[in-house]
Amino acid sequence: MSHALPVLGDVLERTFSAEVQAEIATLIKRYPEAKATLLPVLRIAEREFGSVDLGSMKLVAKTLDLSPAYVLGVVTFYFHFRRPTDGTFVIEVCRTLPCALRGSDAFAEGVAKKLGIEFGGTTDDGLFTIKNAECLAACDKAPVCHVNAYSWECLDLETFGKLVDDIRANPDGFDLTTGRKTPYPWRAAADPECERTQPEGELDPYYTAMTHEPVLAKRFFNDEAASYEAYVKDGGYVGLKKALKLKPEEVIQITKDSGLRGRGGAGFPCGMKWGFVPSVEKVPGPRYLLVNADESEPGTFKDIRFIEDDPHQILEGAVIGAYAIGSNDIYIYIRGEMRIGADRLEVAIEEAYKNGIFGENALGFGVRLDCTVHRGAGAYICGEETGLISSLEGKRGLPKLKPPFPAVEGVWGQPTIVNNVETLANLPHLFREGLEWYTAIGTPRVSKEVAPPRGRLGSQGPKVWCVSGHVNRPGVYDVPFGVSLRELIESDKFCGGVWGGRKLKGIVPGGSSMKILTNDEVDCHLCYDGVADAGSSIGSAAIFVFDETTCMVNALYNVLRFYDHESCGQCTPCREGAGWITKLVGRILHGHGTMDDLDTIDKLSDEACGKTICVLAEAWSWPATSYMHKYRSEFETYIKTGTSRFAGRLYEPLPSLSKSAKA
Amino acid sequence: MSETTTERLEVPFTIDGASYTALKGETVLEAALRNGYFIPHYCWHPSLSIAGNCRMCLVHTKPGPPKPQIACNTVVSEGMEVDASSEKTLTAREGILEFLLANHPLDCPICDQAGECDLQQYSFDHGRTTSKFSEIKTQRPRHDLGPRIRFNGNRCILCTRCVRFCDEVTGTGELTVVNRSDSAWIDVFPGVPLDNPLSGCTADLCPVGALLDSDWIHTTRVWLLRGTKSVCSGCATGCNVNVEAFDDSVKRMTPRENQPVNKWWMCDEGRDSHREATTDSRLNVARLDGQPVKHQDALEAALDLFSATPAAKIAYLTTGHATCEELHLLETITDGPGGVNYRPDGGAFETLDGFKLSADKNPNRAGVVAVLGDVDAGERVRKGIESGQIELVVVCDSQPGGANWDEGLVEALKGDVKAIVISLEDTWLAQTKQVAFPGLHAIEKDGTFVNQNGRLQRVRAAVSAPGDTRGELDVLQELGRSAGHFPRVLSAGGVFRRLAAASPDAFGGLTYRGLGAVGLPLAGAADQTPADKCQTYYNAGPVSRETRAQDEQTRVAVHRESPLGYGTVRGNV
Amino acid sequence: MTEFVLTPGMIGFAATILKALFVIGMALQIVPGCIYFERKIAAYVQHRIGPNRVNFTIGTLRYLMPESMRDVIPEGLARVKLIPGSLQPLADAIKLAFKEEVIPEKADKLLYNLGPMLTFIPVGTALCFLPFGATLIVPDANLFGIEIQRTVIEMSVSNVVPGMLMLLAVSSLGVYGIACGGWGSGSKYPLMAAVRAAAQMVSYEVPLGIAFLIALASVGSLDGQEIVRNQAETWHGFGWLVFRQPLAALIFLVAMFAENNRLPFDLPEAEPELVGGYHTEYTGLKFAIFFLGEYCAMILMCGLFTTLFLGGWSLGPIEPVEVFGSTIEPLITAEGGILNVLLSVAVFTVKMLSVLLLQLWIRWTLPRFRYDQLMDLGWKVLTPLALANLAITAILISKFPNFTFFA
Amino acid sequence: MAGSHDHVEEALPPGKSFADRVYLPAVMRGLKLTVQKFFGTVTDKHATVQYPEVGIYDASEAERAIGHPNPRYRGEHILVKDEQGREKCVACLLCMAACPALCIHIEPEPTPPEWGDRERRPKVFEIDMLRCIYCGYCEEACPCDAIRLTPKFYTPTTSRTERVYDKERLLENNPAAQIPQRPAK
Repeated sequence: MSHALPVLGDVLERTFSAEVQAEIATLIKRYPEAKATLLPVLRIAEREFGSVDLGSMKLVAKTLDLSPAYVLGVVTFYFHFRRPTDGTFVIEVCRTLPCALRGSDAFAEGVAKKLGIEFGGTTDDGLFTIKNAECLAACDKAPVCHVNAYSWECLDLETFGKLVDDIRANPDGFDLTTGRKTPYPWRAAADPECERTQPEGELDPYYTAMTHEPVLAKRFFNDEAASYEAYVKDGGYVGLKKALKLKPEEVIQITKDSGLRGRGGAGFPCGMKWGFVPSVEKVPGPRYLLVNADESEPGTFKDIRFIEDDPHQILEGAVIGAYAIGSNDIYIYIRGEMRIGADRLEVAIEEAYKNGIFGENALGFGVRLDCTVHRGAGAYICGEETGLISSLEGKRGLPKLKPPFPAVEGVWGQPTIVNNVETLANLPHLFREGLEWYTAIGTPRVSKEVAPPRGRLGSQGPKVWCVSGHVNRPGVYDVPFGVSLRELIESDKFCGGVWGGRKLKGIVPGGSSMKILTNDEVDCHLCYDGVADAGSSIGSAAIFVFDETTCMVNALYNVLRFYDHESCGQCTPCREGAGWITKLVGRILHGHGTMDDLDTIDKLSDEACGKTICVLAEAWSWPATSYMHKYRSEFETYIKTGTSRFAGRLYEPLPSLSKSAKA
Repeated sequence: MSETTTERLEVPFTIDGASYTALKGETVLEAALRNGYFIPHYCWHPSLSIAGNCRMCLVHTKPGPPKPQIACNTVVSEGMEVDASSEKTLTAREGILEFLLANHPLDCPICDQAGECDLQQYSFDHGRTTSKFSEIKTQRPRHDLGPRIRFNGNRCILCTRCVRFCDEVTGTGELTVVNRSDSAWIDVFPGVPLDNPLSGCTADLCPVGALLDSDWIHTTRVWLLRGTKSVCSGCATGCNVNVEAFDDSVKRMTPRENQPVNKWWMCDEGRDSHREATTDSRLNVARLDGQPVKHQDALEAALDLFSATPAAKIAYLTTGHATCEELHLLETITDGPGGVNYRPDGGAFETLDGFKLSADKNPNRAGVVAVLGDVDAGERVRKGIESGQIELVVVCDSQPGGANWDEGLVEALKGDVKAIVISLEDTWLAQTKQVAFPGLHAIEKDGTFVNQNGRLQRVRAAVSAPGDTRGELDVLQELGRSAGHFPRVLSAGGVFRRLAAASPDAFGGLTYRGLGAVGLPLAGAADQTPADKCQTYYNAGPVSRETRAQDEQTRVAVHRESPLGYGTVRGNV
Repeated sequence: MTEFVLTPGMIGFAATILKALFVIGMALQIVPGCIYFERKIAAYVQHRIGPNRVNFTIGTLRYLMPESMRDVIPEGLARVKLIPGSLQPLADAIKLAFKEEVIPEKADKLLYNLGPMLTFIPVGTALCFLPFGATLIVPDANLFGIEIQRTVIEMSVSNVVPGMLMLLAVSSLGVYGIACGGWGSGSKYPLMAAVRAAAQMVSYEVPLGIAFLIALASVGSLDGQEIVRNQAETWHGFGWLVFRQPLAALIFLVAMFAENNRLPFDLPEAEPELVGGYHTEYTGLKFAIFFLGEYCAMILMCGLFTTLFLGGWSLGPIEPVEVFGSTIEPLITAEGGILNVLLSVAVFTVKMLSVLLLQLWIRWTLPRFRYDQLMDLGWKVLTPLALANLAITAILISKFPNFTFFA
Repeated sequence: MAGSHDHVEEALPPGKSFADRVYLPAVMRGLKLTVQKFFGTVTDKHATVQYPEVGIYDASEAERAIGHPNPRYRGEHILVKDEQGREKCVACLLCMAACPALCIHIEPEPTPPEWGDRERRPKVFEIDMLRCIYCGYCEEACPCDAIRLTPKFYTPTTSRTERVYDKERLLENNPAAQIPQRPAK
């Protein structure tokens, strides 16, 4: 943990060239206020001056008429900007739990050894800098690293060594994009061969409407599918056209009736959220639709597939959403790490502008509709609805107080809807195929009468799952709601079971912030209510699997370290509690734990939960308490003996990964 | 803020079963504080935006979610039941305090905030006796943020009051939070220090000892300070201040709330204004023909001089630093013309919330106009001296640094004309003229000032004057008494009563005692806010500072007055 | 040449002045000694050393010698102290005399100043009625041409016939001084002490007076000399009332302690409760006078006890003549002779000092009573006992007027 | 109430025999005891030490087990030093606040920058030993264990100013440094 200001260089006198100033001026026009362009302008400064140092901050502050201290505060909040000390090639190695489960720790050690530097350091020749990265959204292809934001996946030390050597041999002309691999194309969809028979005599509501046809992920892993033409050919923008024939209220009503729930994590019904936007009479002024493409929950890598492989699907959904809430501006907030994704989105938006979907006379309606991609800069908390809004406004990505809720007073004080990428990707299918088709997929709601929060809203529509960790075939699976979690993991049709024939120890069903399910609990059905009944939550549908050799103390420390690093530092309980609990578990990990510490974990979590602005406190206290309670004996043994069965390692590596993988 | 709500409907609600009323749109915290129910809080301040990050003001509300809500951001609804002291609320509060103290160093002994630290106070009131925290505390930097403010990162609880103050009140934005999670702290951009005219207020706002006024730290402890409610004499704004002294020397000046005058703020210049009273150039002793003499000797000489001269041949000269009472006395005891010298203008500043730091550096310019009416800069006095009509000039110069008289007047005064000088500084007049008495600085005298908006406010003596100084009021009344103007020497209040009777247009209906802590507007003044609207339910400094000030027990304990009235046991403790 | 005649009146007048000086002188001499011994006894009882700093040493004698002879006294010997701490009372007196007089702001000046005087004056007055020696008879003589007429001089400053009654009357005025001082100090502790003292002294005045009465009744005279003679002449010299009326003697002794505010009855000065008692607010000479009055009252009471119950100045069964033998001229040794008188004064002093010693001794032995216990003892024990004793004595006297037990 | 009868009964000596109730035998026993002590002191030895002629740290006195102060005796103060020999005191003024006799006077000042480990120290630290009542509250109030009361008995002085100890003297006020002085033979 660094407790000094990052090295930010000297306050050099800098200026932007005229072209850059013009570029910035165009950029500013895309936002209601200039401050919002802070992150993009910093990106420009990074590009122009090679890094974000104090001099460029001062210049940016002057350009955007902000105080330099403000810019400093924003820059130090985000971790993705290049620092003045960084080398030409910044290698970010993902160390987060799903990657760690597939060997990133050993890989990272090897990287450091290969380059001969510590993490955070730069090689003497100024070529390489290695940094820890938080989840790079390629958990299935772990170990993974980004080289100057270009993703290199399924790495082993050999490949990496070659990469380094290649770069060293040709530092100027090396093509970084070659690292991208798509080794497991079949994982995008459920096996079409798979047949499921309705269990006779049982009225299991979860299985009433199973389908095996991939819907959302149908066009994934196909480089040709991303273009506008390909999308239209595959039936794209038909749903939009159908939706535009309806009134906005009808669009909202259909969405409500569809039972489409937010795919970002909370599972809030999308239509209901839209319905909260007040009428123009009540709150005049623009409305904003924000697309939350800040996929950073460890274990989640579905959104990046939409963004990179099928961006028009998102755009179509976003336009439908914008139409429903009466928005003229769509902002797609994408993670800073997803450089390729952002580029592809830009291309797709460009195509959409050309084809009249966006522009001054969008869709022939005579109204303006603009879409802007806004790159973040490395802060998990910006995936939170209001944190995203803050970040988009050009501030530190601090979640905002609720009330007022964003639907009433969101970005720039105007009604704002923030929708996840996958949520929006559902909309074209909903409006193209119709409500009946849509509601037939997944598990229907049990009763309309029962009110939220336990209101059995049902889990309808297609769904994409991300499975990573100790399974034979990790990847993205388009499987409707209702499949059994155990089946998804163990069936040969899906993930092919725990790797190496080992036993299952536990599954985190919805991203690292969710409670873990033990081997006894994984028979639940994968739908909002089913997982909730099992004692966890679907979250962002990031499922990762622990085999029997996993050390839960290690795993918990990895999770907590992430949340400690990513806490925005705003609310006392989360800021102090995350650090505290991380230090505490770290102490156990180093063999200095006491039995009282386990109670302290409980108390800390209890005291932090429900007392913060956003739910990041829950995000670290849920795993902490669930890991600790469900594997308490393991924690106790660790405290007593000072180490785990595997000498403090996270898990026992397979003798050979390639052998067991059914590639 | 609820102040902007045009509808002032009252909403009934309850806190812990007791019924209160809130104004429409008011938050639970505001309503509770206004009703005198204290809910602990750090980051909320009425003049700043709601940050809601300290989580100290957690309460449970019904209707409301099952988890606790922050009172500072929960608007009171009709019939709302607020639970601010049940077991579960107190447990939540304890938990927050434990988190706050987790990385907070327990260095109260060397922390200058100790004694008026809200974290200390709340820990005492609501905290646990032990902490479960046994890890190594996070270390954060300690450095000067600006010429006046020292930052101690380890003590910071990141309430961001200071950051918001610089953004929302001064609008200068020097401060920011850098980094995130528990390694975040407050900092400035390198090379852009916190140096705005109100930077001292950030130290006042800081509920803990993270931001401290480097001007006075490590000199004494706050519980030894004895505050006097006075008015700053730095400029025509007339900020309400607490002059806090220990061992008969002023250690610091802190703002008091007075909405129409200074809201909760005061400027750095004003904070330093008490140093004018301890300069080496002060006149500490009476002078007779330039030689130091006892006060009584000088007074006898002055009386001889005064009674030997007909009143019509006595002129007076004064400054914009004289109190209304002194001005009135000067006018009463002399029949000749008068002249006033004003300090030149200095820097002005206006905050975004309307606090105006005046360019006019004379605390009582408006008072001069109200008491003396039309008076020039000494032109008539000069003419009188030159024509020989004036034989004696009473010079009452309480301007720090000495009054800067017009050149012509100086030439005239250098002549044979006699003068009785009462001067704060050891000026050439005091050194060369017949009789000179030491004068008082505003922190040493009682009286009234009229600020730029016509608000009459009381100055109170916070420390005793150096040496044998009796002050303007005493000397002028002695002179006046010899001429039969007064039967006896009065206190400042007594003189004010005569002033009010003499100038009913401006001062009619006002009483000295009635001015209270926040003063009253003169007739026809720009600022007509009644006294009860001057103060909100919220004080200027840390909550615990106000608690300390109101704690008579502390006062007695510190000053140890003998119960039989034998006097203070030991003056300097 | 007219012969100068010293009439009995003149001699008596001169003798009275001399006696007064003697009594006061003795009292003032005994007080410092008493203080010294009190401290010394206290120290010794408590295994301490007590005052041992202010004293003469043998080396001091050098200053009386011629310079050449000073070396006679060796250095080691010169350091040897003569009665260690013996000059402490003098040092105390000097200190008290030079101490600043502080009169509290809220004091009643008149009463405050009156207090010490009212304590000392009655005691001084009462001392005048104390018979401290055998009667001196100045025979007719003609010395150096001055004719001396025979004069009988009683060894008490004033020899009024009801002297004992006078003594009793005057000595009880002492409480006024304490009350004045306590009230006049304007402080709560002295006031409480004064109230306590007044109540205590009034209470113990009763058994004291009754015991007194028993003694008087047993002797049948109010004249001090007569009381002493009666004791000396009865039971072959052993007719001291302490033997004849032991209960009355005990009651008197106990009441005496209470009258003098001595331990175990020193409630008016109880330091833990009342700071310093009624003289808390006094300093310097006023305090010294209080102190002096208190000690003089002790001496008075001890003298009174000696007179009433211990046979006064009489030597008991031994006749002074036996002591001196018949070789000495009858003028000197016979009854009324000067040696006889001096011996009797010495005897009286020794007896009185013994009682004084007892007082000091008791002080360092017994703890203080509680106030209710004090009152219980006075009213419920001593007074009834004394009354009973008086009644029995009265009955016996009236039934057997010539019974030798009493006469 | 203290005057209640039961209470009085309870407070009386337990003995109920006539001799007990007359109280005189007990008085006699008491007198006997004091007389014994009196003569015991005259003939044997005193429990006191001829201070300052005889030091209370005198080994021979200690051997005799009398005259040696109890280690819990509250005597003169000492300002404790840290490992580097600097005063531990941080001038928090808490002892000053706790002192019932108002005998402590401290003026804080910032530490030299090279100290690093703390921000303030006392510029002036004075204890007026004549005012001090040796209650030990300062020791209790001190958060840094910087002030302690040693068993050191105070040294007599001939002037009042000598009894006002300044910082240097308090820092060096080591009880072991109180050298015993034997009376000259």
